[in-house]
Amino acid sequence: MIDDPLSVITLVPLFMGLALIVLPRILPKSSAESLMRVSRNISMGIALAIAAITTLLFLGEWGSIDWTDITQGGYVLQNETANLIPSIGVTWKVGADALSFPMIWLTAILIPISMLVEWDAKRGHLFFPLLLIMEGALLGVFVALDLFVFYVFWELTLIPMFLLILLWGGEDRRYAAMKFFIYTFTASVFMLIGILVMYFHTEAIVGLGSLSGHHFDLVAMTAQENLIPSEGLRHFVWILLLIGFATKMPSVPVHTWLPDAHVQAPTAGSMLLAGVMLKMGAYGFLRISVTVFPESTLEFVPLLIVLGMVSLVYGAWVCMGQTNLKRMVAYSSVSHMGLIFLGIATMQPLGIAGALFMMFAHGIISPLLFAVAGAFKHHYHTLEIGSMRGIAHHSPWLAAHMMLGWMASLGLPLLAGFVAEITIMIAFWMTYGWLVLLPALTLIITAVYYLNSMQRTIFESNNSEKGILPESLHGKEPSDLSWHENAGMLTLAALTVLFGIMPFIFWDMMSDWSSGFVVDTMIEAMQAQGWSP
Amino acid sequence: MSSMFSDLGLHEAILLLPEITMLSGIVALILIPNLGDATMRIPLTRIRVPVLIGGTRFDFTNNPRLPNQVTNAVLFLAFFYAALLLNPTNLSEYSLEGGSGIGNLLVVDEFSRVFTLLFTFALLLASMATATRMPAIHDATIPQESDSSEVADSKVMVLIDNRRQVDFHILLLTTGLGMSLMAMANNLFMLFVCLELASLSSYVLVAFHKEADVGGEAGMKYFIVGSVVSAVGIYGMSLLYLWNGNLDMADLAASWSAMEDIDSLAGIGVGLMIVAFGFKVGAAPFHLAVPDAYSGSSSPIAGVLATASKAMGFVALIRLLLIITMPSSGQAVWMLAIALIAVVTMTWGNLAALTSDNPKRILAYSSVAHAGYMLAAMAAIGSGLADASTTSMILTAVVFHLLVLVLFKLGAFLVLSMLEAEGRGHRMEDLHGLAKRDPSIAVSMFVFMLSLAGVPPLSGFLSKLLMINGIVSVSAGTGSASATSVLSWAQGVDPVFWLAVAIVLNSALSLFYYLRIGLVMFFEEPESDSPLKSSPSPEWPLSLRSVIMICATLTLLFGIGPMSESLLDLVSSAVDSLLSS
Amino acid sequence: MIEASWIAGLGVILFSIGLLGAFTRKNAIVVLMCIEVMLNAANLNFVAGASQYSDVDGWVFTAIAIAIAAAEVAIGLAILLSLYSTQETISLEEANLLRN
Amino acid sequence: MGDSENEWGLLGPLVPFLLVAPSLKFLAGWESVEAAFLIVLVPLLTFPAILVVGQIYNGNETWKQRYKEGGIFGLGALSLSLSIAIWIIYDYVVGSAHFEAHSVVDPFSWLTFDVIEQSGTQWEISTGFADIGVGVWIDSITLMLLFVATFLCFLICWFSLGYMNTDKINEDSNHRFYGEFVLFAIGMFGMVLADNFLWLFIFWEIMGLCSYLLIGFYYWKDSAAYAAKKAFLTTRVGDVFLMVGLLMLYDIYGSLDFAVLFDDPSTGIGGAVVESGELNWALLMLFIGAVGKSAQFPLHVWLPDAMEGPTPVSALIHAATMVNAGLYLVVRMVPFVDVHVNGVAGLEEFALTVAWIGGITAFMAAAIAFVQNDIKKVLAYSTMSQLAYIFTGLGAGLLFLNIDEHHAGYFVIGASMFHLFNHAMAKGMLFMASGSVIHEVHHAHDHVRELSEKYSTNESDDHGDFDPQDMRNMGGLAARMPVTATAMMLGSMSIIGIPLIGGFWSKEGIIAETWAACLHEEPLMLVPAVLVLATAGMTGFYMTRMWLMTFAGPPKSEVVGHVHETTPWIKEPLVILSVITALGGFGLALLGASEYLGDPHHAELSYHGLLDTLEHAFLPEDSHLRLVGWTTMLLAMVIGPVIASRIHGGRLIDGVEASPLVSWLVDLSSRFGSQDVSELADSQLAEALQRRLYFDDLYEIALAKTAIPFAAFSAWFDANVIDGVIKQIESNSATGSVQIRRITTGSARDYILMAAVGMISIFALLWGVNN
Repeated sequence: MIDDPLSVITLVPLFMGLALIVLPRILPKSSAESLMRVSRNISMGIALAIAAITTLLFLGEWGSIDWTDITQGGYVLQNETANLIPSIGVTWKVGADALSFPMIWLTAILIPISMLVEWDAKRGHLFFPLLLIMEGALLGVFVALDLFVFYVFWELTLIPMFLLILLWGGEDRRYAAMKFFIYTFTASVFMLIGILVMYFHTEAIVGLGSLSGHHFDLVAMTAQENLIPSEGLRHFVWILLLIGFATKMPSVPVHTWLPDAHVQAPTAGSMLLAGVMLKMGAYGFLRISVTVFPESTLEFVPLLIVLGMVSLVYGAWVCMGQTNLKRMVAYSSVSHMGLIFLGIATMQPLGIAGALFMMFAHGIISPLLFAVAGAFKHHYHTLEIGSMRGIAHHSPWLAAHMMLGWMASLGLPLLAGFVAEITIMIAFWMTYGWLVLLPALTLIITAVYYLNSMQRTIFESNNSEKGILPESLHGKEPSDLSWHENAGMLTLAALTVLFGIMPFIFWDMMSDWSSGFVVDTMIEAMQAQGWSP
Repeated sequence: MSSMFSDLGLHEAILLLPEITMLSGIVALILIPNLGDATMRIPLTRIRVPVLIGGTRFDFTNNPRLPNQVTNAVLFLAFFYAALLLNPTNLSEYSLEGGSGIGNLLVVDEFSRVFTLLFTFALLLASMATATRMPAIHDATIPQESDSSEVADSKVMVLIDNRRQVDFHILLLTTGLGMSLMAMANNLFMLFVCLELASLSSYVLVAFHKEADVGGEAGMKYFIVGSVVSAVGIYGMSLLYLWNGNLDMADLAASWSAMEDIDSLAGIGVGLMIVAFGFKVGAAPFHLAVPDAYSGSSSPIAGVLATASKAMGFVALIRLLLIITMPSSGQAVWMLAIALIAVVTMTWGNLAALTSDNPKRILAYSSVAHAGYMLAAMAAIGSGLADASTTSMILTAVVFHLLVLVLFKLGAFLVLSMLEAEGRGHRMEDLHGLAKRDPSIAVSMFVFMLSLAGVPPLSGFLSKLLMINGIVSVSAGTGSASATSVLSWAQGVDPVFWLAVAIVLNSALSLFYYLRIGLVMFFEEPESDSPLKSSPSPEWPLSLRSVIMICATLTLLFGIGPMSESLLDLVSSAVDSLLSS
Repeated sequence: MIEASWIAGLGVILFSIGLLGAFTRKNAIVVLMCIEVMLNAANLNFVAGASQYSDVDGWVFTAIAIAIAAAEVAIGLAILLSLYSTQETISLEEANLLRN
Repeated sequence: MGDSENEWGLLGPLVPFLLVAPSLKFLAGWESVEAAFLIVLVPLLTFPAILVVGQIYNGNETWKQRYKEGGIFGLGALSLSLSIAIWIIYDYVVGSAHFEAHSVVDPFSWLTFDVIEQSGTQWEISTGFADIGVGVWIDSITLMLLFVATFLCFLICWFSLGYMNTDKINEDSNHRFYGEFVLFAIGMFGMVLADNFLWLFIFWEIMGLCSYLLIGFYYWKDSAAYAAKKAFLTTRVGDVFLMVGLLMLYDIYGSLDFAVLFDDPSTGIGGAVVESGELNWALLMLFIGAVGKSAQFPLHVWLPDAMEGPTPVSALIHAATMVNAGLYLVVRMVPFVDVHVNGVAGLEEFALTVAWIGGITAFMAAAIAFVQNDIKKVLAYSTMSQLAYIFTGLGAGLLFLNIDEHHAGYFVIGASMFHLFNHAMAKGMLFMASGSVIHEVHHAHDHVRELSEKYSTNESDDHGDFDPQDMRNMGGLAARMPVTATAMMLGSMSIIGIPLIGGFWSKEGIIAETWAACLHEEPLMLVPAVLVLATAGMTGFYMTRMWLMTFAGPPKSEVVGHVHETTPWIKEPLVILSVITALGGFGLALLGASEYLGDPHHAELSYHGLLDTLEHAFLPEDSHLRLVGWTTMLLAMVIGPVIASRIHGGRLIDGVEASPLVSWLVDLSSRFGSQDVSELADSQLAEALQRRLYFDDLYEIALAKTAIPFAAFSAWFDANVIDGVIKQIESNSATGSVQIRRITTGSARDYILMAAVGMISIFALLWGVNN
């Protein structure tokens, strides 16, 4: 068995994806063509293998890890730190804990699913390797314990996504891709400044930082007492980091890149964007801002509440005003991500665990939503809500998946999203009391826009034989989902139900982690500040 | 001065091998095309001794591509020697440790040799890219009397073209020689003379682009503005001479730091020199001729201007600002000026590039913006907040940036040069659909653009990160340690910190036009569907295409990993050698 | 002997004339001449410095600066010729195909 | 259309399901409660199977004929649930198993987590909060509801085999129906069995989903899609508050387990004493959820529209089971209030709220039912009204308990639960009967149309202008549909509260105790008391009116003549339920069902004696109550029906005989003369009632004037203000870029000038720094 599975699952897809793109240009024509023919299958094979590895890791079959036993600061599957650019203190250091592992698993499982959903993508010899690169970059973000490497992977995710939007996107893809890239890049360079200030305050480690005297090791940074002595600077760094993370999540008011990107992105791109990339923001926030600067986090709890609340409530209202299915779903992500901030703001183990589970659950549900929206685009050539009616006649599977996905997203019990919502709200009530009415009442708005959109697409036609088809079909008969779309969505649906009924699969480790984190780190800060909600 | 050449020996000759190589290259270029079967009868005998100069040329000397091949070889050798000299394990007796003075005008140390590497590499790339750029016909013949006037004219034109080959490459080599010597200069006047050698050659190189009707204009503007500015610089230097009576850098530095208040002669002198060097690096507001010059000259030359020439300017600035006028403690006089220039420069460059429709001008403006970033880093050193190690780190970042800039900035110009070969490359439309016509070139271009924008994991990211990091390191500790709120901290922090923010915001702004180039390559329909000519030159095995590929690959490799680490080590020891001297 | 400061003063005047001329005149040849004037201002300073400090370096600098000026003029005229051959003007104003 | 006898063979697949319970008991030696999880689990596995297999084999003949498009599997799963439920009920009521107040089976830790709290200045992990688990809870109410749920699910699924599968419009989509039907059963069973409030809520929501899906079963009908959405959203409003209530409850007690909460509702598990103020709010929030689910004022608007669903759905979900969930939730609040055993005092306002809401809804719904012509709508309003009765009773019971009048309290709560049982049986049957009517009328209409098409080419006569649910198209059906007419008669009697039949036994108790509460304890109970009393009479009117309009009098359309009661699978459930409706109430009353259901410590049913029971019902000791009781009977049995008869009664057309079971009623109805009410029917009041007192309109307008414009504004705001800032930055940069490029004029002179300017600026800066 491989000693260092995390490095493997990060680097293999990255380089294999790159190789699959580059090799056909180098090889002689005939072998290049045969390689291009199988590159889809190779990509899928690698993605499946990684999914299998992570699942085995999770089950403890590999590495015999007890996932519920990991507390903040403890990491499993760590590699032997290798030097990358030692003169400025950059190392290759990976590890997983209960905060990152669910995300790792989610990424590993979503990639093959999104490949499956877009199995018939045009120019597949580019598309699938790009998804592989995407996988490597995403996994890199979640496994990296070195902030430099973290940042590199963080930005690296932009490139394949940018290309995915550009090469396989919709009408207005250029604007969307540019906006996506520039917007998120801008935000994350602020984060970079924050990281650099942290870097500047690290103490030297032997053998690292010959040039600068500092290092990027997150574990050591977290362990270092009082990393940034000046409170004002600490807060400032926290805000810089927040700019990067909140934009990625995204939180109102820095969310407007998301709808544009989603609407134009190809289905697989949207699925990954919503499923994993948005989680990077929340993950980074928890991993860096909250963990390293608990005091500042406490200080800014009101800000978190405002951001979370505005994202949640305002996002829901905006959703209700949308006429484009994908835009609506995109805004619903904004709305749901708001809950994560609220969960963290409770400063309760329960709330933080709820936020973690929200990340995970939304990571399963939103790909389903986007797969459905993508299927509408694919089979009906339009995403306009209300341009069609009663299409459940023509596409019963699509309608069924839409129903399930929509219901899961509006927080129906026994589907994955519910546990997250209810736990966050319990914690929120405990801490902030009646303020919980705002998120709670937002659930009604959520239901309104979801049900409205269903009513005006898959229902209603006043004809028991056929629906009202959109003009974009030009009178052609639409088809139902193809087998691979259906298989992908069914898998997602099954996962949604599985984690709705048995949330404890991942919940237990999340809950343990957040308890450990709050007890070890947060409580100290709370007592130091005399914090109370 | 009298002892200038007194201690020249084999040891020094070996240390100066790259320069000697280039010098001999120049001589060779003058001689070789003239080699022929001319003979001379030894007086009083019948023996005819071949003198080799004149007469009918040999076949190989008749080859119009020969100068190019010679230049390539010479530059490669120079590069190779410089690299060799930088590697002390093999030639320990020629170790550059501590620097070796050549007379009291030049010092060969790691710093200068790293720049030699940079200059020769950039010129080598330009030379290789030019291999087939200028028209040259292999079997040129002298017009016969029987020829009609048209035929005769065309034959003459061919001959002229062939002749231009030689001129061009000689100028390339003189540029290289000037730059390389300039990096070693230990005396301000020497520095200026070498700078002029390189600059004057480069003015001509710009004007050499006769294929375009704007070549002459570009050369004229670059020349006129450049000459005015260097006259200003020489005047400034003369003021310094008046003040100190000596232009030796160490001496100047000593006098400067001994000064209680800034002597007005010295202050004005330094100010004037900043103007001169500022023009070389393309800092606002002295940069106005830069975009014109770049867009008027041929792309490889523009690439040289944007990389080697800019690096030269920075060497001069580093010498002037960090060696001569850097106080041992406290803020340097020029800090505020450089900081302001930096901010204006980067903003101006990026803003102007935003809507430009000429890819070469976009690259030119981007080059201006990059100068701004580096100036900001220098300003951070000048703030006086940096300790020795931080200073070294920031300077390392700047030099590292200059080095990797050769890869992706010049690489980008080389891509344009491929388009130029078919008479295009001046409009955004010429880039349209490049991905369809030639995917690998388009991808390389995209990599260059991303690296210019500073997107990880490319080398442009690493260098920019190091610079921002330097600024942050200098300033982040300055805010009040007891500040409890962001605002009170922000009031206390040194303004240098905001330079980092300025860089960051500018990077974001710049993304727009970098990505735009990427977009039009991939998503617009090409104006013609024919694939790019890959390598029309059978003589030269390394085609332009592969050069571009190499640049792209190195751009990637110098991003993150062992290669960037070794380069960083190299640069940082070079910087240490400069600072410790 | 004339004081160095007087010579330097003359240098300042020459320099100012040169610089003013450089950005007020349209004709490239005139500008070239202005550059020469500025260089000469520098040369005066070198000479003044050399005499003040009794340093031979100043003389050498002057000599070399004159050489540089000569080279500059040579190159400048060549470039202007090349400009004239394509655009039939040597006016700094009129040669503006490249702008913005 | 074959005879039902011929289709009995199709029930073969049920055998293995039915064998499960006995084999578990006798072969595996399980206790009944150990098998309780199967009640939920088997349907849980069945429903996706039906959906997926049905989607794959859609249109297959065997699948249609042999498996009834999944109906047989649904029936099988439900029969298993029913058999296990009966097994459990048997064990607890007469068998070996017993509970003292309740039993909890198999709690399983579902979510584990920590909560921190501040004690003094220290923050620490709190011990006052328990994990959330899941298990099975059994007490008398569970047993009763379990029976109602499993039994009615089974019967109505049976009924659906006839009702759904013989209608062309449902062809090829019945698997959807059965799948969703079974899913609903999961929700209902789970909610009844759940041992904590969170899981109660979870299954509650599942039911909500199924209600949505099944109301929208005819998704292509605009009205159905609209009604489905309306139902979901309206109940969602309640659910959200219910959820907030759960949060509060958890915060107060640190647990949501019934076992923990009911054992000692006066302290949380951390030992903190519970304040009534906080608890009051929590219970109120929970109650809003109940109001939504049970369609009480002001969240009642969805229920009438929900009748867009297929009739079996209306029967099961919107009459017999799901709508009872709200009542179930309220009855689960009894321990909090019961100051006799550890309850928290000071919750009278809450009890009053419950009673008031009940009284208002009962009256309002009954009033609206007066003017409905759609047979299902009448029943829907009747459902609302009857549920409201139960709420009133529960409110009175809570009030009694909170002031430690626990005898009266337990009795009225028991009576309410008993009424729930009676109402569920009767209403389930009434809906099935109405379904039978609708179905046969519909078929008859098809038949008529086929005939008319033979003779004319006029195709304009479509279903469009014929509504098979409109009672104005019926009349005189007593002769054509004897079984249905009888069943409907019995059901109506039970709902009206005709003495000795079904609902009488429970309704009497509710009204009497409400008055008792008003007279003896709390004057504010006067309003609900008066309202429920009035409603008793109104019930008599509208139920009689419905029956008469449908079955008595001359036929009002030619279709009636073609109606035949021949569809298989439909009659058996009607007959079974008729018997239970007619006799079940009396039988259970004899066994003391009210006490059993109301008092948690009253662990078994016992025979009370016939005379005792009768005396208690007709001649209570309290003279006030006696008066109330007799007034109720007068109103319900005499005044209401007589007025209805005067308006709608009448003989069948000559030569047609009704079956003897109902002919007496038809005859009777014609004896009170007739009265023309057309003037009244045109009045403002009737108009208001027709428009459902304008509540729906009001909500519509409120939404259209606030939420929708606000949403549109938000979308505009996002696109033009928040994103507008970004766009503004874009355009400003572009403008700035063009401007700044102008500085590069192309003239070398200007460049030199700029350089000179720069030079001077540098001097200025250097000079400035120096000084």
